[in-house]
Amino acid sequence: MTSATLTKKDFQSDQEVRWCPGCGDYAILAAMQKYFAEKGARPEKTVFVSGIGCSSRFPYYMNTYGFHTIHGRAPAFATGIKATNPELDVWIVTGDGDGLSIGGNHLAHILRRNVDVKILMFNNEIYGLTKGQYSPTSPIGTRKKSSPMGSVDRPFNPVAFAIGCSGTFVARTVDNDAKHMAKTFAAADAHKGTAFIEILQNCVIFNKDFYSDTVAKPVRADQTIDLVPGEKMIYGKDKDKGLRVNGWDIEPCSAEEAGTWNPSTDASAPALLVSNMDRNPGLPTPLGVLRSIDEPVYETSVLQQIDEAVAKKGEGELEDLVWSGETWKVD
Amino acid sequence: MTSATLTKKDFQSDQEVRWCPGCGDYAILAAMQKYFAEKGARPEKTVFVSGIGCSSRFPYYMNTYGFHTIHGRAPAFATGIKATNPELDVWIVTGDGDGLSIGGNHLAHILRRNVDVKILMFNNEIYGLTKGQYSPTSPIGTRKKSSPMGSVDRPFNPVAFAIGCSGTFVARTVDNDAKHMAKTFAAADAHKGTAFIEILQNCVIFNKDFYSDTVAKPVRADQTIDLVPGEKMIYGKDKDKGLRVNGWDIEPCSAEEAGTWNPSTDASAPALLVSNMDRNPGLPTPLGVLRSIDEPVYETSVLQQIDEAVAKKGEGELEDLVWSGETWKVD
Amino acid sequence: MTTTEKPGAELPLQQLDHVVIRFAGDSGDGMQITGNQFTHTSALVGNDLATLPDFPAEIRAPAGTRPGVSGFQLQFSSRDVHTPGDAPDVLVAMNPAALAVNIKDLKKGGIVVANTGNFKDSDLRKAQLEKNPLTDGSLEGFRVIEVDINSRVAEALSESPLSTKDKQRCKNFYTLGLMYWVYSRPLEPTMEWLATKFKNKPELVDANQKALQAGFNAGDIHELFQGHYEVPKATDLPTGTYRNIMGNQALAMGLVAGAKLANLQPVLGSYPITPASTILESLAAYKHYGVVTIQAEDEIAAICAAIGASYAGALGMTSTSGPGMALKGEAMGLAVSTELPLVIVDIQRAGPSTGMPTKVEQSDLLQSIFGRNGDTPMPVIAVSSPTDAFALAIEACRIAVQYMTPVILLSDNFVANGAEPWRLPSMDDLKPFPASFVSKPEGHQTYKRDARGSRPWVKPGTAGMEFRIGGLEKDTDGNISIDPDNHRSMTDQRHQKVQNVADSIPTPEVFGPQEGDLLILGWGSTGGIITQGVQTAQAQGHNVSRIHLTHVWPLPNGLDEIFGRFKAILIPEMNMGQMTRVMRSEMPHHNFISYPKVTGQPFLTTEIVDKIESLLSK
Amino acid sequence: MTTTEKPGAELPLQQLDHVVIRFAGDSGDGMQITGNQFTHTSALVGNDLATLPDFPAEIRAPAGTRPGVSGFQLQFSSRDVHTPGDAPDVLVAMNPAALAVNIKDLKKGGIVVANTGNFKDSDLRKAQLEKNPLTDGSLEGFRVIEVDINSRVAEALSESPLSTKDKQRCKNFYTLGLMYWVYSRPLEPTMEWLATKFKNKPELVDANQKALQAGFNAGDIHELFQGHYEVPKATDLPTGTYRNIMGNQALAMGLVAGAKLANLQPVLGSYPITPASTILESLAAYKHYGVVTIQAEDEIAAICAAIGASYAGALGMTSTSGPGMALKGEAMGLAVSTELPLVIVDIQRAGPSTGMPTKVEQSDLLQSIFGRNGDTPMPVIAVSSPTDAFALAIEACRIAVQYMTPVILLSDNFVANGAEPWRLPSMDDLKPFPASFVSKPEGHQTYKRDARGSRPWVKPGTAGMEFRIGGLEKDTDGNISIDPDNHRSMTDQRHQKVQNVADSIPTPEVFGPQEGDLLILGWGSTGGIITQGVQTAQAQGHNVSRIHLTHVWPLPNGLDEIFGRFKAILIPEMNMGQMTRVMRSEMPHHNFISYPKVTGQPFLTTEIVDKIESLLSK
Ligand SMILES: Cc1ncc(C[n+]2csc(CCOP(=O)(O)OP(=O)(O)O)c2C)c(N)n1
Ligand SMILES: Cc1ncc(C[n+]2csc(CCOP(=O)(O)OP(=O)(O)O)c2C)c(N)n1
Ligand code: SF4
Ligand code: SF4
Ligand SMILES: [Mg+2]
Ligand SMILES: [Mg+2]
Repeated sequence: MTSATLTKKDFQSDQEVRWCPGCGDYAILAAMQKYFAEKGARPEKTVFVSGIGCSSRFPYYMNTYGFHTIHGRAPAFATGIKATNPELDVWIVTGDGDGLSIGGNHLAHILRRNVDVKILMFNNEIYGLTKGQYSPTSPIGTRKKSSPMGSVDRPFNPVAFAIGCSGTFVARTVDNDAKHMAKTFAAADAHKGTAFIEILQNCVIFNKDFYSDTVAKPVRADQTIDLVPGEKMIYGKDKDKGLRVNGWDIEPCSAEEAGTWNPSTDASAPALLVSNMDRNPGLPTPLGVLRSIDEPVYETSVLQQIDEAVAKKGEGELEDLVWSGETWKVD
Repeated sequence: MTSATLTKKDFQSDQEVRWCPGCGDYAILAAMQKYFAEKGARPEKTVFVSGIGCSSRFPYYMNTYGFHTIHGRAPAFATGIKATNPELDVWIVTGDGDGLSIGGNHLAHILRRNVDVKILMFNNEIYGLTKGQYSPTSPIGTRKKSSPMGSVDRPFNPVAFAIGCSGTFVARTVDNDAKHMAKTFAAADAHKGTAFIEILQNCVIFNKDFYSDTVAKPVRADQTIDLVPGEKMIYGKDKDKGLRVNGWDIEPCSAEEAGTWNPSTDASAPALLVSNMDRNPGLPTPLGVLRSIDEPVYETSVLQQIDEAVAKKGEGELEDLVWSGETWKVD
Repeated sequence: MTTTEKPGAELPLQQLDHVVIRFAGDSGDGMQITGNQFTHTSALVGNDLATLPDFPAEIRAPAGTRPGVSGFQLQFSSRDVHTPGDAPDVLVAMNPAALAVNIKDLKKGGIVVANTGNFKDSDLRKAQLEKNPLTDGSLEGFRVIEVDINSRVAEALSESPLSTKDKQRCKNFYTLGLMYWVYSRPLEPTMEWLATKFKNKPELVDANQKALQAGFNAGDIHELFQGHYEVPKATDLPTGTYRNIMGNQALAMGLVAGAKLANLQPVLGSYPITPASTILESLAAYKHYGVVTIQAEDEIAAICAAIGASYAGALGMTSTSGPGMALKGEAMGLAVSTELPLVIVDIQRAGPSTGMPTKVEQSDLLQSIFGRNGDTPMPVIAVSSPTDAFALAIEACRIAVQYMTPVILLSDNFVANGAEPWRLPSMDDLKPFPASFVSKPEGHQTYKRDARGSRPWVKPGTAGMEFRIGGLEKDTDGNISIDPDNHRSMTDQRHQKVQNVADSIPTPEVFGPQEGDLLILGWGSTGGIITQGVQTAQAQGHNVSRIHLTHVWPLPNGLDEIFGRFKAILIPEMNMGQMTRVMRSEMPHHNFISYPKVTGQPFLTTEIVDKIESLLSK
Repeated sequence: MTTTEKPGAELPLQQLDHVVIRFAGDSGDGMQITGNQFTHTSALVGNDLATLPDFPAEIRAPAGTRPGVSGFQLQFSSRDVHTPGDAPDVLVAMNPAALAVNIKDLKKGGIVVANTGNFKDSDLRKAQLEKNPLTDGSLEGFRVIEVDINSRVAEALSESPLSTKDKQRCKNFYTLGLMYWVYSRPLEPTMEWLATKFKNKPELVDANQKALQAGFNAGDIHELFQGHYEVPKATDLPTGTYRNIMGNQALAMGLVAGAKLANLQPVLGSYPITPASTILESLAAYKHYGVVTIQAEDEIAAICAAIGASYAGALGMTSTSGPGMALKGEAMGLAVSTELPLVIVDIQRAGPSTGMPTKVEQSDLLQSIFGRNGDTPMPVIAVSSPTDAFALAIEACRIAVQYMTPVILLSDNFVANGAEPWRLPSMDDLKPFPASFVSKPEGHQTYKRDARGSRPWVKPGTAGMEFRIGGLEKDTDGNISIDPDNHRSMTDQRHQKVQNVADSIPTPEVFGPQEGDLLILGWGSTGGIITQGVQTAQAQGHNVSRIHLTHVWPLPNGLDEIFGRFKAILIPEMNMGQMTRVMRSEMPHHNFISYPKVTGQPFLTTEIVDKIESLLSK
């Protein structure tokens, strides 16, 4: 294979895309295909792994290798794939149900193990594929088919969850901002280890515009902040609002007084602090890179031990395997 | 039943205790039985629920109701029990394997739902019952039966995990300090909602004295800090060391300069900050109450909706159930 | 307002015994509403009927495409009806995609009603059709009625203040009106339904009613049809009050009723999955009946929460489909070992793995009976029709409570989404089976058995009865035991208890000759089709009988004797022969013939009839 | 140093054909080491043998208690041996608890060697004994040899620098020496083993060797025994090089060998569980063979990681026991649907639920064959003995790779922890079955089948072959399909592929008369006992034959014809009759008799013999 430059189109598979018209998934798919063309990815080196859900249909539409597995378990499959062939560029696509409901544990464990995969969680705060039950990210009081009087379960905050699992890279973006998605994909891609990206995604059928108060285009500039490592924490249409730390807390301030964002501190507390800003009326919803640290990568260590063992004991041969232990002869 | 005062002995079941001689579990059991007597608990109102593991044998030894279920699922059983009868005082006993390996997701979900149960996780950083494989809390490099060249999986920090799951009460104590255990049990008990307590526990057979550098008696005073809500963050044999916040960080200081501990701030970041202190050489291992906030309790809301529905529609009768919808007659 | 008095008096009126009609259109075309209205009206005029919606697999496929087609089939009849019918007599196709997807099922010589307004080139392209099927001769052999419904609706609503788009949304009522004319149905029920449905939007009431009436009038005026039909009211229906009900709806109501009859609170732990989610959703709306629904994080948590509920003294329940069942095996074992009541509902769909979630299969039978580690017996019962689901949900509760055991209640996609008229039971038909809790320590042992082999139930909270249970083997006192004889004895006792359930159920009836060459054995949702098929074959003079199994594990008593009276027993089932395997292993000395169908679609009556003919002619 | 030249020359020396000996003591008494040394030495003198350790269920129960008793049984023989023996001829009891727990198994007239040093009142209390069994007459009918091993060891080591406590830890070698004398074994192998084992602690080497020698000498000097015995070397053993091996160890080696023979990297995903954990542990030590072990967060993640590995081009494997198997069902379905190779190892233990984790049962058979949603066929093979585990692990890999299918490899507690001498295969015995990967797009289809019915395997990373797979039904190209005919066809193809495996395996041999009244059918670990039982019954003149099934699904070809030659087929199995059920459902016309045993313990040879006698005398 020559490494001829591929275009966005080269990453489109021959499968008809079957999401609902208007679904946010289309924008994410387009952004991803574009990003893959731009980064000069090789389709044959790439594997998209997913669970079950509308979001998890994603791999069918990428002209790369793809594995549409079972509900919630994509991280486990991906771990097996990476431990077998670390050369593969593995991307997991999951939903708030797939990844945080049935699959929460596998997500937690891949995050702590720091397997070198990129995880995209499409968070639409709903179970789309099963036609609209509330999900573990739906706010309390969500009235849907299975919660006619409103849901009573406190939701997870996906990024806070990932931070609690000692995730090494945690970010958030939104389906209506192609540029921000591209930038976030690139940052995740550059990270060596598990990169977790929450993508706020509009399910036009069952949870239309759930994000209208925060990341919807008309309000986005004033209601969110894009956290960029090493840059000042400034936001607002006119870039006139700032954030700074005060003791245990984060607080609004003027743009001039704004602190500098560092997602790579020793402790993960700052990441959690900003990730929980949504809960707080006066503060913006955080987008961008919330956490980014370097830690040993799981499959690298796995293979290193094999190399070490081979170096020490020699490559094991079938004959040595059988002819081991204390033996005796019968003649 | 009269509410005659019961003694510690009244909480001892007739079952022979079968942990290894010297196991830390004995001390926890004794502390619990003592605490139950002191708090004036009623055995018939109490249910101990557990999964599988050495730790999970606990319910057999308490003269209360007990359910030794299957591996990792105790929180799910407990949720069913509380949703049925919120009057029962439900305690979950789990291990680092039961609760964070196979059972991580159920633990995460009970924490976010805030079911009113008390969870004791005996963390011995090992799978005891299956004879000594490394666990999800074992540090990288742990050499055990299934990791002859050292484990390569980054561990979870149980309290950080609980905080990331937006747990409403998170604490830590240790099996070798009966007083501290009693105090921590009482604080958890007073909390309305899910209370998670990590108990560092010595597995004398497979992971003897893994905590010798931190919470072992000889070093405990200098290597740990007992975080008490509203009190100064002071520690050391001579109470001469302090901690205080500085920007995104926590740092050592003199006792005089020490800050005041507040586990009930709006954001959970301070809890995470202190929970990650172990990673940091100059800082003590945190014990005590790391997080404590008031949030709606799951089963309370569940039952409230039932009450509301009954108030609005009247108590559903079998007859109404069947004779509903659009009907017609055939004569 | 109404002109339904003498519908189409000028055109010939023909009497029919039964009709199968299928409405098909785009997901957005409102075909489910159309079908339901036709059903409702037909029920009111006294027909017996059965319905089956056919949803697209996608949530909303692009408009006009084949995957976006939504269908609704119903059979209405002047006699007792057991299935939504094999091949439709009439296909209403709102666009080319709907026509393309459904035409292969239409009866030879059947009627196609096509909305030509949607057969433009762009529509054909969306449906991936190169030629127009209305003109390319491919519909030869059918009677094609072309109506430009789009234009007709626009005309009819020219005075309406609605936007053009909103006017077009009344198309389905125009179509319904047209079909009402063809089958001589009254308009009133739908007129009333519209009035209530849109009571706050009078312009919508008006427009839709106008469209309905216009469609009805069109039959007459435009002489689209050479004649029209009447399906007289069924006279063999038992008297009583009826309502129309879908399978999962009936099943959910049955669970609430079952718990009531057991005098227990129903607590459902469930995780959404097609086609079981509607059980969770239905039960969530029954809060005023004291129903607790826990939407759990996965299927394992769901069943564990349900077991926890039963442990605490409620009636625990869980509902799922095949992949979810596969996850619950370990926890089912705990329920068997601890002997707690539990109802496990499995709405089967086509496998293996994710398979075809919206298609039907009965392939979880062996998983239900055997899919657990250890010797772990559990009763299994299977629903045959939407209304049967109510009765069997109660039966599952009865067995669970009386025998202190988990029970599996099998249903499937076909029953779950199908509907039929339900003759409402009177309160006297519903026999209570109240649970009893032990509160006296004297003579109590955790696993002491009663005459049924069932153990006593103690509710935590009861003073003096504190006990510990779990999944380790235990002795009669409930203490952990690894004694070899104890394990043998407990294994036997668990086995025997489940076998004892057979003593509480009737031997199933043989319909038709009581002995002979051929007996057709049905279980689950093949029941209705087998009934229809055997009745047809009998009418054609074939000597054939049928029997239906409600309890598939343990098998009812008396089967051996019954089977002995027949030379062969044919078992049609929507899997590779799972029930046949069970029967052979239980009663190897009988001649069971397997008749598998694994297309994701129910049997057709003709397939049963043909099979009978071929077997009897051998 | 050695005095083994003329062991106990003064006392009568009697020849025996075989001996069963059981060492029993406290967990801390070193009984496993004692047993292993006896085994090793016996193997070196040329006996055939089989062993079975019996670990306590608790990690460390309090010293001296019954739950704390640890045992090790071995049978050594001058002939081919198939089991560790029924009832021991000799019981070595290091304390009262060990005596109390084990005495019921001892052969009538058997020898008890009791360490009186541990029969103090406090010891009796710990063992919950009210009277001293050595004096209360309860041992009547046995030959009791009392030795105060504690004192004798103290005497023998009076000069040693070790602490009193450490000296007492040499008791097991004193005991071993004593038994070496009784059965005329050489001391050298153990002497050497001690020298290597403690090479950095010469004082331990010295003390243990002294204790061993003292025990040996005691036999003679103290005239404890009326005589001693010799079990001549087995002459019917095939020549070759041997080693002693445990079941799980052999199984792990077989998995590595199987992957090598397939030219694939072995990747194990596993979660610890008794009695399967030692497979994970063994494989973790084979890193220099390229083995990757992933200790997953649970059994589901374990199998999913293994499937992921196979997807990426390795040979995925997973190992567990019953409760873990119950959790893997859904993922197995995905492996069936995507048709990827996978080896699933189930070391069975007694169920249901957590059951009795340290006890044996074969009760996961039906779960293995049927425990998944949908029609989801999968080959199942079962290990009969520790050495068989090596061969069958390779066979599982072969089937998985050649048929692109998950394969279940069943073993159990009895095989897993048992040991026997293994005649090491030569490299020529191990036939390679290299996997091939497709890398050319021409003519390639994802589910195009070869003569075996197997599909091509593409390794991600291969340019131009990018494809998507998943658990939804698909067509031959791998595209999602809900077409009815396609589903029928794919279901048939999956079924047929698994059936095809039968063509690659030999028809099992019938041992004994080739026709007759009774055939005993064994599968899994009942194999050895059935062999021994049938040989015994044959020697007693009974006309009985036996057959052993290695492949339990699909069944090998030719069985029907074989069964037709026998009036009855008896199936002894450690469950409630699961294989009998399978056989009846497959071949209902034969006369299968179920012989279940569900005590958590293996069959005894006598139970087989008695059953044969009772059936043949009918
Ligand atoms: C074992 C199992 N349980 C349940 C389901 C049903 N199911 C499919 S997708 C889904 C939830 C999807 O939600 P999410 O991950 O948020 O995806 P979305 O459709 O919203 O993109 C569920 C419950 C399943 N396929 N398998
Ligand atoms: C489904 C299932 N998988 C695996 C096991 C085996 N198992 C029992 S306990 C355990 C781990 C226990 O570790 P932990 O929870 O830390 O308890 P500890 O023994 O250390 O107190 C495992 C893997 C099981 N019983 N069930
Ligand atoms: S249901 Fe929602 S998430 Fe799913 S495809 Fe439709 S719009 Fe998108
Ligand atoms: S193995 Fe460890 S945790 Fe288990 S009982 Fe023994 S000392 Fe305690
Ligand atoms: Mg979602
Ligand atoms: Mg542990």
